[in-house]
Amino acid sequence: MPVITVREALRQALHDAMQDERVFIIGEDIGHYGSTYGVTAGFLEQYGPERVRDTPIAESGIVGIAIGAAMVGMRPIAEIMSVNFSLLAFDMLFNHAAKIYSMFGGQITVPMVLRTTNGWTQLSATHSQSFDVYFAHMPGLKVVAPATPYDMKGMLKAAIEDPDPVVFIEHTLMYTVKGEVPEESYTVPLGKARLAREGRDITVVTYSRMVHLSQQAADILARDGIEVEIVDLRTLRPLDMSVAIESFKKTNRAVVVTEDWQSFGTSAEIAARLYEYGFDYLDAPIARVNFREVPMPYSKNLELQTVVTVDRIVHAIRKTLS
Amino acid sequence: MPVITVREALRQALHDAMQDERVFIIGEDIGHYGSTYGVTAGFLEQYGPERVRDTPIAESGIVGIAIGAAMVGMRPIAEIMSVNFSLLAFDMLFNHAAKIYSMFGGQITVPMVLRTTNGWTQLSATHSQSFDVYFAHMPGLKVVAPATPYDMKGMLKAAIEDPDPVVFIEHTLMYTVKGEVPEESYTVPLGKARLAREGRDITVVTYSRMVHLSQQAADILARDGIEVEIVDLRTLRPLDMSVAIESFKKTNRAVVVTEDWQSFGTSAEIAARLYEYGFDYLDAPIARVNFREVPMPYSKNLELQTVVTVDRIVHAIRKTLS
Amino acid sequence: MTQIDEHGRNSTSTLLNDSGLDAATLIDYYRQMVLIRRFEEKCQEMYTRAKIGGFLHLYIGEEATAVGAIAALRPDDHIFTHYRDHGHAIARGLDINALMAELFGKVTGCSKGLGGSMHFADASKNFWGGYAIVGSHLPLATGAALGMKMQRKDSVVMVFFGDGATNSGEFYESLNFAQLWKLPVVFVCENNLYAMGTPLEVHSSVTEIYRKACAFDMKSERVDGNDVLAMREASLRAVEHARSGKGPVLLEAMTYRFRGHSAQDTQKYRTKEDVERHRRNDPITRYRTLLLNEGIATEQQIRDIDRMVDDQVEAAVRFADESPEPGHEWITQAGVYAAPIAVDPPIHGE
Amino acid sequence: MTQIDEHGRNSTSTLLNDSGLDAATLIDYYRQMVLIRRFEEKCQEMYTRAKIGGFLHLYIGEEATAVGAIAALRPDDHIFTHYRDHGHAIARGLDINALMAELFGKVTGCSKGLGGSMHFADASKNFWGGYAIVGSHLPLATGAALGMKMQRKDSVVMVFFGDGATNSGEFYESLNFAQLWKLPVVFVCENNLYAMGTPLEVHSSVTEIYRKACAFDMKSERVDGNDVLAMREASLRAVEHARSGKGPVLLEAMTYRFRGHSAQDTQKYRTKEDVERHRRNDPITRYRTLLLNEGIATEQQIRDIDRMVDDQVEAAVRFADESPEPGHEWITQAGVYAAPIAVDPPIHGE
Ligand SMILES: Cc1ncc(C[n+]2csc(CCOP(=O)(O)OP(=O)(O)O)c2C)c(N)n1
Ligand SMILES: Cc1ncc(C[n+]2csc(CCOP(=O)(O)OP(=O)(O)O)c2C)c(N)n1
Ligand SMILES: [Mg+2]
Ligand SMILES: [Mg+2]
Repeated sequence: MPVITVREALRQALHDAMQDERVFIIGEDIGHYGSTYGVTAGFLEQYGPERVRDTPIAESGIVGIAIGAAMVGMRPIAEIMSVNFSLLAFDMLFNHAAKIYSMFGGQITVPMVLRTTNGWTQLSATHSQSFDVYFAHMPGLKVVAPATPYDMKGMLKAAIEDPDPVVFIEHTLMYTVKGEVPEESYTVPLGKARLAREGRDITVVTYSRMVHLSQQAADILARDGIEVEIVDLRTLRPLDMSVAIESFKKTNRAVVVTEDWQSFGTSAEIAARLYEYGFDYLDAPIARVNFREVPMPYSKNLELQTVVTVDRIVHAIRKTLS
Repeated sequence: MPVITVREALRQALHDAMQDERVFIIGEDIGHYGSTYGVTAGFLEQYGPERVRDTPIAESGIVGIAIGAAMVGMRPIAEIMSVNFSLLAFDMLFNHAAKIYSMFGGQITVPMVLRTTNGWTQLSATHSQSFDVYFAHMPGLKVVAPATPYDMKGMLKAAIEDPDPVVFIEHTLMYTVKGEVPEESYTVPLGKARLAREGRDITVVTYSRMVHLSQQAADILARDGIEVEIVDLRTLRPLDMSVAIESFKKTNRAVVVTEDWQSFGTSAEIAARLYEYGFDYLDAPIARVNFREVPMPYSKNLELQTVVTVDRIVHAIRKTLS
Repeated sequence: MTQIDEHGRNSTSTLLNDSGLDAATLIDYYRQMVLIRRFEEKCQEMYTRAKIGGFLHLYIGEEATAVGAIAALRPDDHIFTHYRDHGHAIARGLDINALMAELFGKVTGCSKGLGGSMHFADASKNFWGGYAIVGSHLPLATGAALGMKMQRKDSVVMVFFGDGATNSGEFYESLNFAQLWKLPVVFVCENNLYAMGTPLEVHSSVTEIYRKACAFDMKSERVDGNDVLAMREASLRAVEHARSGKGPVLLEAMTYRFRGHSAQDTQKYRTKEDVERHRRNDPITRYRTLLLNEGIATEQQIRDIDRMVDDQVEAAVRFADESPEPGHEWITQAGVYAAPIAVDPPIHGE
Repeated sequence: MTQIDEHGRNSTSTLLNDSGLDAATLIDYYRQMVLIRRFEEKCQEMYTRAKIGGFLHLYIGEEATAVGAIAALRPDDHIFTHYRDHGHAIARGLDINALMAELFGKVTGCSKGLGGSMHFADASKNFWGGYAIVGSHLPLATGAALGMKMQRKDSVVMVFFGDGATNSGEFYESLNFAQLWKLPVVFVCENNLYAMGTPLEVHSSVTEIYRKACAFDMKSERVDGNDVLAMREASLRAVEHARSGKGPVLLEAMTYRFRGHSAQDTQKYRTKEDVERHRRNDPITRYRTLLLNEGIATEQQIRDIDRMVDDQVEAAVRFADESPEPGHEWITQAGVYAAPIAVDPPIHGE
């Protein structure tokens, strides 16, 4: 199977989706500029300005237009350049995209996808956030955050085909991550967690970029004979805890790793569920590894002390095992 | 001590605050209309249009203006009529109010208060939400949600005097709740939970309106000799778990009651913390009582099946005890 | 006796000749306006009797705007509106049984009882719903117009909102997108002089709302929204402009609501006299007088319509009352998603 | 030899007479522009050498806009700007050592190394910061202007933003508030013809940005942003208008950025020739020629300034390099709140 990057996997899914005439892409600097993270580079030239729509800087407008177009039969893929700007579209996403199906008694669907990206690299406080928990809390949305090129391609395709609004969360530090991806079109179903690594000593429950860091941590621990099992949740809403709970019943210990602030972040729900459903199997408190709870500092050293590192994951695992 | 309503308590705090010339109130329909929930009724007449500023319907503008005015020495109290509209101001609140102090290295403060209100009463999907978890997740904000008239008055005053941005969460169904309130000016410190009821069998951890429903549930259970201890968190950020953990160490069982959706809601963090710090004292899984995870339906019966009721709290407590 | 020609035109009526409409159509506008009025008077009654809950925003006084504007649309055109949506729904021909049932929270409601007063919708009539976040349905309408354009259809989208909505960021973002991309959308601002209790001049730096279009080089027009025929004609011009690919139009309909903002409103912000003065410009009275003076309708016809409408509204109440409530499935994931995904353990409450 | 009179004016220079400025001041504008240019050229170099991280948005080509506009301000006036903020900070007289240190992420930086390139601030100079969410600092500036008005001060607020920002909802919301409340704020749009890689005509239905003010009956003007003196004069008019209580002004400064949007930009969206053509209108070259032609500065003076600026920039790099990094306390609650509240157990990571 060809080995390609996350970026290339996403591009394949988008090219594939563009075969459907109802699909179009809308967002800032996706066309003329050549795409901020390269995902839609060349699309304007290939599909033309009608289906690859560069927009004004107006996030509310972009997402609102995608919703309206979806309601009347289109399949828009809206891109919010970085998740930090999505706050400007929260009203559209939460009060409209998430509500229209149920509020009108099921007569209208909103088959749109919102692609956006988490990430940080000395971008300071307003450009380094994760709002995963905000999306994940909202009934009416489906929220996915895959980790591998294979899942990126298959889940983006599934998201585009889904009749409900899907928030598709990427990560700026993952576009160059590589993996095996079939050339042909396929979908990976939304809402199914997967076992990313087998092990018998402890369960790491995580998703998105943290899957890769957890793998590195597991590699390090393997040298000491510690077998880490890694569960990649893949979807945050609805949250499929079955794989994590199964694993936990075997290992009786868990660490939750998420790349956001701890208090009221995604790790809280994941941990709470593990406790609730794994109660009879608990051998130790479940550790959580997350951002330090501060706006991201610009200074490189402070930033590196704020984010999640392999070291911190290793440390949390060792502590939970001891 | 006089017994007054939450509404009256808030009014007293605001009148008190208006003695400071730097304080002004800004929001939609706070003046000419007479205030949606009556909190600022008569203020326009008393303090004039410069300090009681009716605004256009522009939530981003309202909150942004409050931030800017706070930066240059004013003490704005911004009102967002219902929390559902606050989504439109999330960029202002999260990317600016929460960031300005740290992002500029501590040289600028943002002493503003955002008053807003949760609630529901057949208002349907877009007018019946709680975004408590969204505010609580954000470093840089302080987030309070008091339950009693006493705390409402004292914490609003404390919030206004605080040099940091404070989100002050009220509840439409609490404005008529009564309690003892001293006439004179006082503050109740932010960030301190309180014991709302003593009991030895089980701990209910909750805040805002759910404190009152939990009291009712406790009254019912008391008839069967079940003693419920109730912890009112009062502040969500920073989250003071000390009182809840102390209580839990005594009772070994807990129910978390919050009026929002369960998945990735406020109850997740509260429960996770209880498990983490009360691990050695755990006798049973911690139950969570919350909204059903659906956009709020209009139909009265469906709405009543969606919200948290005294019955459901009673039921959860009994189950956790059994 | 008036003379009606073979096309239903009264050769002596300048109105018939000018409007190009036959008497039956002209009379039907009257019927629609009265139906809106009676329907809403009944709503108020049912609200007082707690048959209807939540917020209730009445359109009483503004009927000519909806009826005139929507008269300019074809069935394959599209409508988006705000929470004050009863008038638009009725003018679009939604079944009033289903509307009353919606208000009663019944499953026979146009939105299955899930939406209530603020969220009427009927996708089969391209009536895409009432929205309760001020200004925020404008991007949706703009997106639907983009959909029409991309599908090479010549349908237009009409979106209703208040004067207060024209200060929201979404209003401006939408106008820019619509004009930039020459989208077939007609923005109809119902300027009733108040945003809730905030007077126009307190909330908007420019009080002639139609002038706000200048920032986008967009065509715009102000029209007497209490004159159903003027409203229809301005709307026809706007719709024609949009349909022919020339781009969007902003229409400002001058009108007034006779009732409070919602059932909760104590109307401190205006005097009884203000309201009385405006009541003299009641769009229904005005139009009835016109129809009678022009000899287009007889007193008897008017009485017949009034009675018929009363009966219809009564029947709607009975229908709503007798209808069943929506079932429990509406508060499961199946009520939230077109394609629900089951997980195990399930999400809370299933 | 030019004749300089006792006020420092060259009686033969129409420039000196027209501008009402003395030679020293006129020459200082040159110095400021060159300082911005050299500072940023050095930034680029340091970015390539990984001394600077994150996003780096250079102002090169637009120097006359900041220098001319800020020349119209008093020290007690206020400035808000966007992420492309180096030029404004330097024109406002922020210490360039502190600016370079900020870029290096050092605690001696103007924002203690917490903000970086996009977030320069110096409250002591009423320079309230660079903001990186496009358009969203406009409400803040508007609020600061309200603060001035309520405090009965005659200070004005000046806020800088790009052409791209004028499509955001916040832009319009701010203009409405400012005009409605007659706030002392001058909105300065730096129209450099692109929002990132999106050309003006692709993102805005009206490409003469100053005309957007019409929707608010706001005074507005377009000016050559590459002419430092024209920029100063238009700004003086605007500031005077705002200061005298007549309300806000929208200024559109026509300019062009010679470099990419940020250090990451491959500039696919414009040709080298486009950029070359605009380079002929380099604000610094233009102004230097003017100073020389008018006999206000000599070649030697120019050379001296250039050398002094180079030295200053080198010194700033050394200062930044040698400065310590911010300490761990900046990532504790004490770095996040002016009045941190300790809880037990503490919040994560303390
Ligand atoms: C974003 C938002 N802010 C505030 C409200 C509360 N609210 C509901 S209607 C209304 C006034 C709207 O006035 P206008 O747009 O003139 O419409 P009208 O009610 O007069 O028809 C307000 C403030 C809301 N629903 N949404
Ligand atoms: C709300 C928001 N959307 C998108 C971005 C990404 N972004 C940063 S600068 C920029 C272009 C801004 O263009 P303009 O306002 O013309 O300013 P210029 O960079 O040309 O000075 C974009 C899209 C952002 N920072 N904020
Ligand atoms: Mg109105
Ligand atoms: Mg630009």
